[in-house]
Amino acid sequence: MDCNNILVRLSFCSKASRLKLMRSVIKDAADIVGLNNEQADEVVLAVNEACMNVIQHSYLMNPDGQIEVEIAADEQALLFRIRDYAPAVDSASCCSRDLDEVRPGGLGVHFIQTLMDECGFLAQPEGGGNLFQMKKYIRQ
Amino acid sequence: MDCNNILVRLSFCSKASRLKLMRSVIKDAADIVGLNNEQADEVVLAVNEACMNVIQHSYLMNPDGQIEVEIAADEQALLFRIRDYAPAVDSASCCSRDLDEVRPGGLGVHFIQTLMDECGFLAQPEGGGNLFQMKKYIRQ
Amino acid sequence: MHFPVQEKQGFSVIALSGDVDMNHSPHARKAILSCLKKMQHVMVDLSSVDYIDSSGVASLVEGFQYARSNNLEFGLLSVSDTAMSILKLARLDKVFQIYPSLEARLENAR
Amino acid sequence: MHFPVQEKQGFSVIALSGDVDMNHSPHARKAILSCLKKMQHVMVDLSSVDYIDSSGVASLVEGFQYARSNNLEFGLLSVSDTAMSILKLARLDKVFQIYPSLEARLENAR
Ligand SMILES: Nc1ncnc2c1ncn2[C@@H]1O[C@H](COP(=O)(O)OP(=O)(O)O)[C@@H](O)[C@H]1O
Ligand SMILES: Nc1ncnc2c1ncn2[C@@H]1O[C@H](COP(=O)(O)OP(=O)(O)O)[C@@H](O)[C@H]1O
Repeated sequence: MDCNNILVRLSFCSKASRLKLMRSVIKDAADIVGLNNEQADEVVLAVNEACMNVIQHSYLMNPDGQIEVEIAADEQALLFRIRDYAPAVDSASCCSRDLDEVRPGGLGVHFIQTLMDECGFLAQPEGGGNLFQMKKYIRQ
Repeated sequence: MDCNNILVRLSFCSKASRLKLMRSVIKDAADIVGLNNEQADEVVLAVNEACMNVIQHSYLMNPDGQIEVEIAADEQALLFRIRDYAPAVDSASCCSRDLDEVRPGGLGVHFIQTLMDECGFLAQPEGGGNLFQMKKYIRQ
Repeated sequence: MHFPVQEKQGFSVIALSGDVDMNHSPHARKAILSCLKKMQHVMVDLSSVDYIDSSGVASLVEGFQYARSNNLEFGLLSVSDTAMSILKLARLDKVFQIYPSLEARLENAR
Repeated sequence: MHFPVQEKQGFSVIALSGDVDMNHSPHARKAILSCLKKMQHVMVDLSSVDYIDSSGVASLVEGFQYARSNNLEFGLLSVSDTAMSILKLARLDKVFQIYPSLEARLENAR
């Protein structure tokens, strides 16, 4: 584990009831690296949406999947890596929809793309699954 | 991973700067299982002391050690397991001292034993290191 | 998590609270739709909401749509800054009827 | 983390704040001991402390001991309930001089 940059790694099961604990760590990590409250809320929302997508779309609501969230930071950015062990996702299918059409759902990817400065799937990790990375720049 | 009882697993490096994030998860886990504020503070303090002991005594302040904290809960208790990868600890040496003597240090084990309902080292885990377990009963 | 409903001035006022996230938004959805299915006008009070994510927003959109197709009124009360910024992000801040309070909605009608 | 020191009525008042934990208590220790080493009487203001653990308590005990061996005064001001419960747990609540405020300490002296 890279002890200079990694703040903490979380690992939890793909259950909606686990998201609150995850969010509180994200919020604290954002505070620690000096993001303001608004930025911290943005980061919390985006990581939460990414984990919801893993629960819904990667694990198809199966509650026994494992989700790992790694939080790292350097001078420039707060970085999140979300790992699952589900079949590989077609990243082309993860796109945001036309928001002018009012309907429930289909907001997560839009939230993530709007709130984060960088995001995308990385190469499939060893051991399979998916690895999604998000960055929020730290602007002084 | 036991998805019924495990709330979350944290893993972080043996650095004092990582403890704040860890504490915020413990606090939220305590809230989620219904401990009151005072009990939540007790649990936070005890887990923090146990992690400090790992940093100081297991890893001898080497900041590259890995600490894993598993938080689990059932109806009866909130359970914490703290894992390190350091040489095996002689559990007999982890004892609290006479508090009438006023001197700095030597409070951690006393705090843990007083604030938790059960605590102790478990059998050495596969892969070596130490596994310390603490329980706080959930009293309605 | 139970979200209380109060009958007030011809509206079912549903008070959401805490974290309206993937864990709790199914309850919010149920509370909203069950009032609407009884042909009640609905106001959702967001004053005690600490957090809302896309699943919570989806429950509100479902209520909005059901109300529209059934000629019922559906609105939001006391939307916090946090909730408002999420509605804006979803471009729903101009879609929903939003009032500071039930009184403001009633004033409005005069 | 820097803990500010103010000279007030013959005391160095050191305001600890935030989390006086293993990460920050070395700074608390340093602030306390450097005042005492200048032969100043010290009051440690705990009113803005959110969290204190055994390492923070150890810094206070070191200050207490250094002061005692050098005939200096060492006390704690505005100890929060949380901090007090930890001092009690360490059986130090009767060891330290504890005052609600600096004013209370000065009143005391009359
Ligand atoms: N982790 C994922 N695995 C597989 N597909 C995903 C994942 N995340 C997003 N998607 C795809 O992207 C689409 C848009 O996601 P999103 O904007 O979050 O809306 P919603 O989840 O409500 O459908 C999803 O419908 C899904 O097809
Ligand atoms: N994780 C550990 N590994 C090795 N020794 C430990 C560990 N935890 C506690 N000990 C031993 O128990 C003693 C008492 O610990 P504690 O009460 O926390 O006080 P302190 O850490 O200030 O010495 C320590 O001095 C150490 O010898």
